[in-house]
Amino acid sequence: MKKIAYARAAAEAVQEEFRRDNKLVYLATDLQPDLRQEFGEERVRVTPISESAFVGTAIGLAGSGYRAIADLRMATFGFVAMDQMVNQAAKITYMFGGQARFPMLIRMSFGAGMHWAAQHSISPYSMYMNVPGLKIILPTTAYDVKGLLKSALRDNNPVISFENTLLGQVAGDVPEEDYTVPFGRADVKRVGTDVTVVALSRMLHEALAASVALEARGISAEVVDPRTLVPLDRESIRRSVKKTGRLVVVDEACRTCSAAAEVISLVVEDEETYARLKSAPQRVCGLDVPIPYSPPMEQYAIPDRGKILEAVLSLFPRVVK
Amino acid sequence: MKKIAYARAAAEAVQEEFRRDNKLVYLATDLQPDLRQEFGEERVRVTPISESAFVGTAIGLAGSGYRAIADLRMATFGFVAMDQMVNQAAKITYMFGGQARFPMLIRMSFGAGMHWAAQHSISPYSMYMNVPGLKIILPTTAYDVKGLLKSALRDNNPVISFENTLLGQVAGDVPEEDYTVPFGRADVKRVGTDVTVVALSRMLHEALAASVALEARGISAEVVDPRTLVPLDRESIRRSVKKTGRLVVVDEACRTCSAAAEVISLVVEDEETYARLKSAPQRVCGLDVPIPYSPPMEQYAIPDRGKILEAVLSLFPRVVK
Amino acid sequence: MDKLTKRDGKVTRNNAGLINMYRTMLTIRRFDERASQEVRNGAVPGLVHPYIGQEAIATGVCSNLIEGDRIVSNHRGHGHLIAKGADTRRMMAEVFGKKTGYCKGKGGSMHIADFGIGILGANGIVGAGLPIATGAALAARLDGKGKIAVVFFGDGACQEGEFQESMNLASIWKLPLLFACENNMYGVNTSYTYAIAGGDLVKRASAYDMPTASVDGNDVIAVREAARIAIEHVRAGGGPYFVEFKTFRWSGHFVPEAIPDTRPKEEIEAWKKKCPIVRFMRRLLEDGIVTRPELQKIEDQVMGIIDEAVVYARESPLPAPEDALDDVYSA
Amino acid sequence: MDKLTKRDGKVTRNNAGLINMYRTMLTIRRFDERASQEVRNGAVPGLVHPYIGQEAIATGVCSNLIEGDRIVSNHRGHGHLIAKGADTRRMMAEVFGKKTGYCKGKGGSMHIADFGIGILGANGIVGAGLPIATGAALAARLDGKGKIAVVFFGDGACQEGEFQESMNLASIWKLPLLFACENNMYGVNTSYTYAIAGGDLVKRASAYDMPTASVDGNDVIAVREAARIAIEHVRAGGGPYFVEFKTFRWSGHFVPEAIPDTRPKEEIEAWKKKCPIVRFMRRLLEDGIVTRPELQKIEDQVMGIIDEAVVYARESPLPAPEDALDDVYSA
Ligand SMILES: Cc1ncc(C[n+]2csc(CCOP(=O)(O)OP(=O)(O)O)c2C)c(N)n1
Ligand SMILES: Cc1ncc(C[n+]2csc(CCOP(=O)(O)OP(=O)(O)O)c2C)c(N)n1
Ligand SMILES: [Mg+2]
Ligand SMILES: [Mg+2]
Repeated sequence: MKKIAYARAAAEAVQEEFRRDNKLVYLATDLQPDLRQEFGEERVRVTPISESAFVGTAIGLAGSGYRAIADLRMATFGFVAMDQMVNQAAKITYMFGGQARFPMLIRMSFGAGMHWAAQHSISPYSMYMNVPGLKIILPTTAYDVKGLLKSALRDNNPVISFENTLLGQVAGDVPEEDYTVPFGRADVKRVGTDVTVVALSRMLHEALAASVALEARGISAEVVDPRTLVPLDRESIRRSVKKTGRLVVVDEACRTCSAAAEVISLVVEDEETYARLKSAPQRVCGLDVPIPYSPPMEQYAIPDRGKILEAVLSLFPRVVK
Repeated sequence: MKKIAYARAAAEAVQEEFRRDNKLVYLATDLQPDLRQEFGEERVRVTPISESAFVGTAIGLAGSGYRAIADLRMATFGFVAMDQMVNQAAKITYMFGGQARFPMLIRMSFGAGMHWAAQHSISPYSMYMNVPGLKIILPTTAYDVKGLLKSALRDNNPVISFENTLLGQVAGDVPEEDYTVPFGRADVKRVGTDVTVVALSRMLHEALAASVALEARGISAEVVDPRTLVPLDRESIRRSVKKTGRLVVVDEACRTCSAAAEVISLVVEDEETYARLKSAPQRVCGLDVPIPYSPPMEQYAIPDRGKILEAVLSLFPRVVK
Repeated sequence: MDKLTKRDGKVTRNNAGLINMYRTMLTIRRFDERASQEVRNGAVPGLVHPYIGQEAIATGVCSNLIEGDRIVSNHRGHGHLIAKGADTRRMMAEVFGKKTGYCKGKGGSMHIADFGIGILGANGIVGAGLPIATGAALAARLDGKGKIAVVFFGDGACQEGEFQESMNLASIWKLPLLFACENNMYGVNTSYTYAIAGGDLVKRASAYDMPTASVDGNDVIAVREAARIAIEHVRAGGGPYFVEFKTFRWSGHFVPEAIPDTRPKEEIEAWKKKCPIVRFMRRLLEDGIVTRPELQKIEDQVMGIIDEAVVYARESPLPAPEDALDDVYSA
Repeated sequence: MDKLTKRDGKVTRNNAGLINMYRTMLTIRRFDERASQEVRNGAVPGLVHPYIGQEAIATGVCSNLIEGDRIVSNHRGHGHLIAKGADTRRMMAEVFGKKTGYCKGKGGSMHIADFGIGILGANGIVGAGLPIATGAALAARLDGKGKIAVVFFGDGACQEGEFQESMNLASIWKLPLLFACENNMYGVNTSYTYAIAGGDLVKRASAYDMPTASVDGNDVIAVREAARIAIEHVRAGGGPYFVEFKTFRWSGHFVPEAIPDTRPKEEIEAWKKKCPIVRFMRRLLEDGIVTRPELQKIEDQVMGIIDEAVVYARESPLPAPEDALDDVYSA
């Protein structure tokens, strides 16, 4: 084990997979100096500011025996390449009757809290979740980001990795040896008995902080990190809710049609889980506003440990707040 | 009253508003012959196949005292203009602190059932619902499409109208005189007592058909048409569910993170409504697959009256199927 | 003009090549005539964008391709696929929405592909194939085996941002990519002279710092020759090349003709007189490369192939409803 | 070169114009120096893309604009805004995230706008302002009052599809739009000679059938003159015009400098020697249009304005958290 930052762990995953797989190509508007030095400019390519072209290039590479990483940097820049992701990458395997594989990875950083205002702070993963054919990972820790990126780089499908900007410098334990984190397996990051808190990306850390405060009030929270949004580990989430009888979903993204809405739905539509619910499930989400620039407003617009605490406490009317 | 087709009612709305408002401009890759003849080629413009450019043009017009209709024809073509919708139109009012208004209408036809395969059959409204700053209408009848488009063309914000292709020829009663349908008011298209069926767009008609079959089995379905997705009439939906105690949401779009997920969530997270629920709410949605071309598969992939019937009956275990 | 080839009474290798081109063009023509007819008959669930009138382009371009080269097609793709060697039976079956089709009935006319022979697929989104072809060209370059990619696209696609981005990217990376622009004068009903500023596609392509050419797309020999020169350049590592092929679509934008065709009747008629197949046939006859009876034999052969394709399509089973669940992801 | 203007001892109208341009350039410089410093001080929550080194462009271009003309800016927008007449106090307050800012603290540096004086806003998405400006130009044309639109964008934006689409659209509709391309040689750290095939932006623009020019963007007189000629053409209904202004950004891509600046040090130094402000100042002195004491007075004035802007920004209240809920929609 070693303790390294999330961003470093991600870089290691890419580097190690580049060593394993000589069909791997990196495409980004930014120079990746370390990678380029080791693997050369044929495989590590600086693109013009033409996201549509280079995401499409990744698709063409994938359909021709290569595997490309299209690094969009920020999720917001993905919108100029949306057709290539939604109409092409997501559908191409299916439309062609499965005759070819499209192994590729699209990386996007995302999230609010950097005071970058509306255009640079969006958390759009639920939009992509509505598009079958894409796999979507949402790594929350150094361990997970390395292991999930490795799985992504060994998967035979288009995968989008949403990496929260504010997690980049968060350090965590990472094994020395090669490992992967499988898709579709939620991770119970904290075991508890009274309430299930499903927390996405950076909100996991906020939820863990809130659970400490909850513990002090005698409430034992189970904190579940889905880790991958597509496939989504429905069973683990339902299992936890069946145990605790209560559900709070925390998602930084805008509330309407969020991944949080999906989690709530998959829980309540399951008769067995529904039957065990003791109270109305709750969402703690970003407000339905574009992210404002100025910190007081920005903070107000996104969830944090305080809001999580409040939402959980609202499920326990007899506990002193 | 007169009986006219949905598409005709939509055309009338545009034509009448063009007469009312000389700041109105139409932009589309297709010629709109009738409109052009009446209003001339300065106001009714054929664009190149450059969706990003002409949606952006609509924004610029809006910010300069005009009101443009950007007719994308099919929702799928919107993905090449996604940045202009998500990063610009949706956020521009907010980012600039509300100092300018952006009245504009984006029209998109959508939906499966025409055997046009994956790229031409998507129903992507939930993706846009996750983006605050856009208003979204989903008209289901000739009456509604005319009235809602008129409201859209008098609203001071970017509005997207999702018009189901298969509804185009469906006729309905439309008043002779000018009228509008307000945003944010769901319409109870059928009053019932045993189950609330919230049905979106074309699925409304399937739900109404299913409700007849349900009636025959002694089940009284209330069929609610939200009509606008943003703003969404939460109160009316909750009111209906509080009355019936049961909820089925029907949405042709892919299930995950769908508008249906939002409807379920807004119902169950409301304590009062939750308390009145008699059974687990259900979604009847498009499968999480790209829409296949061949009719047997296509039909399998999207909801219909039979699937609605089945889902509702599953809530009444004692009723004979 | 020179004779097409020297001959001494029997079919030379070169003659065989010419006759093959003729057969290919005719196959494309008959395929799309028949597919259109089957649409009108109600045997085809969806729609078809016929390639009729443009056959010389796919045929002439693909006659220069070798194994391992890849093509990317667009919504009007049947001609490209046939010219690159796709199986007309599996094509027709796909158009019919059958399980035996290239895409198991999942794609239909607009999404046929055959990765096994380097066909990376038709595409329903105007312009979207261009970036994908750029990727295929990058793959060819990384492979380093002298293979190339060709992308077919229309004048309409030149109006999309993806066209420009791909031209630029292919150019700065000197990718082995032939931009084969089929300028059939219209995107649906919109003339390229209206929609393309300046109306000069070659000039626009030149601005991306690559060699260009513009040829009569209804003359298969001119097409083949222009493509040969371009492909030699591309294959030799000279970077991308843009060729405009001027041509015309005979049918409405798609069949069934739900969109009224507002192009001037006289223009359509004038172009029909420039039929690439009749023209090539006359040439072959004049130069004594084929005889009328030989032509009849080819016609019969082709009709046989198309009939067989239709029978195959018709008799093939439909997919099962639940097949919809497969192929969303690859294993 | 000719003298800038004839003068007879007192400040002529023309002289006043020149001095105003100088004052504008200096205001932009000091504003962005100060804003950068305040970022480093921690007084600014977000980031700032300084316009330092490019002041001559916005200044020279906007000196030709009249009331009712509209501009669209990009992420490096402070210079454009100041040159078009924006209030530096409300700008600085916005950069500080204050309620008194142009956007009530909702936008920050990258999203300042002043619709009241025809500033349709900065924009954080590369290339995205171009279609919006196309709409503003269409509005001007529909208004029929001889007003125009100007869009400022970088060499990087020329790599996006939206650039090409907007050039094409503006050209076929002959819209009154000036494409003001600020070629500062790099998009972040990527040279335009690498990222733009052929490296010739003027050639590319010409392919959209509009007149073009390329001038030294560090010479405010040359900028003003090129823009004057272009704007005359545009205003007269001649359709769009493209002008490339060659220039250089002195700072890193943005402040705080989180992205390492990998541009060659010598290149940066060489361009600093071509400072547009020093150059213009020398010219004004040589031609006897200003004296050193007058220059000092301008410097003092400008510093006063900037100080005032900072004080205003600093002392202004922050928005209330719940203000986040307003302005999502217009009434
Ligand atoms: C992004 C996008 N916009 C619009 C369409 C609708 N559409 C399909 S084909 C077509 C015309 C294309 O013209 P061109 O590229 O010249 O090809 P042609 O049909 O003439 O062969 C249009 C507008 C589409 N498929 N994709
Ligand atoms: C669509 C998009 N892609 C990438 C970025 C990130 N980005 C911001 S500015 C910039 C460079 C732009 O270069 P240029 O247009 O030349 O302007 P300059 O910064 O040189 O003034 C990039 C890549 C973005 N904002 N939007
Ligand atoms: Mg065409
Ligand atoms: Mg630049």
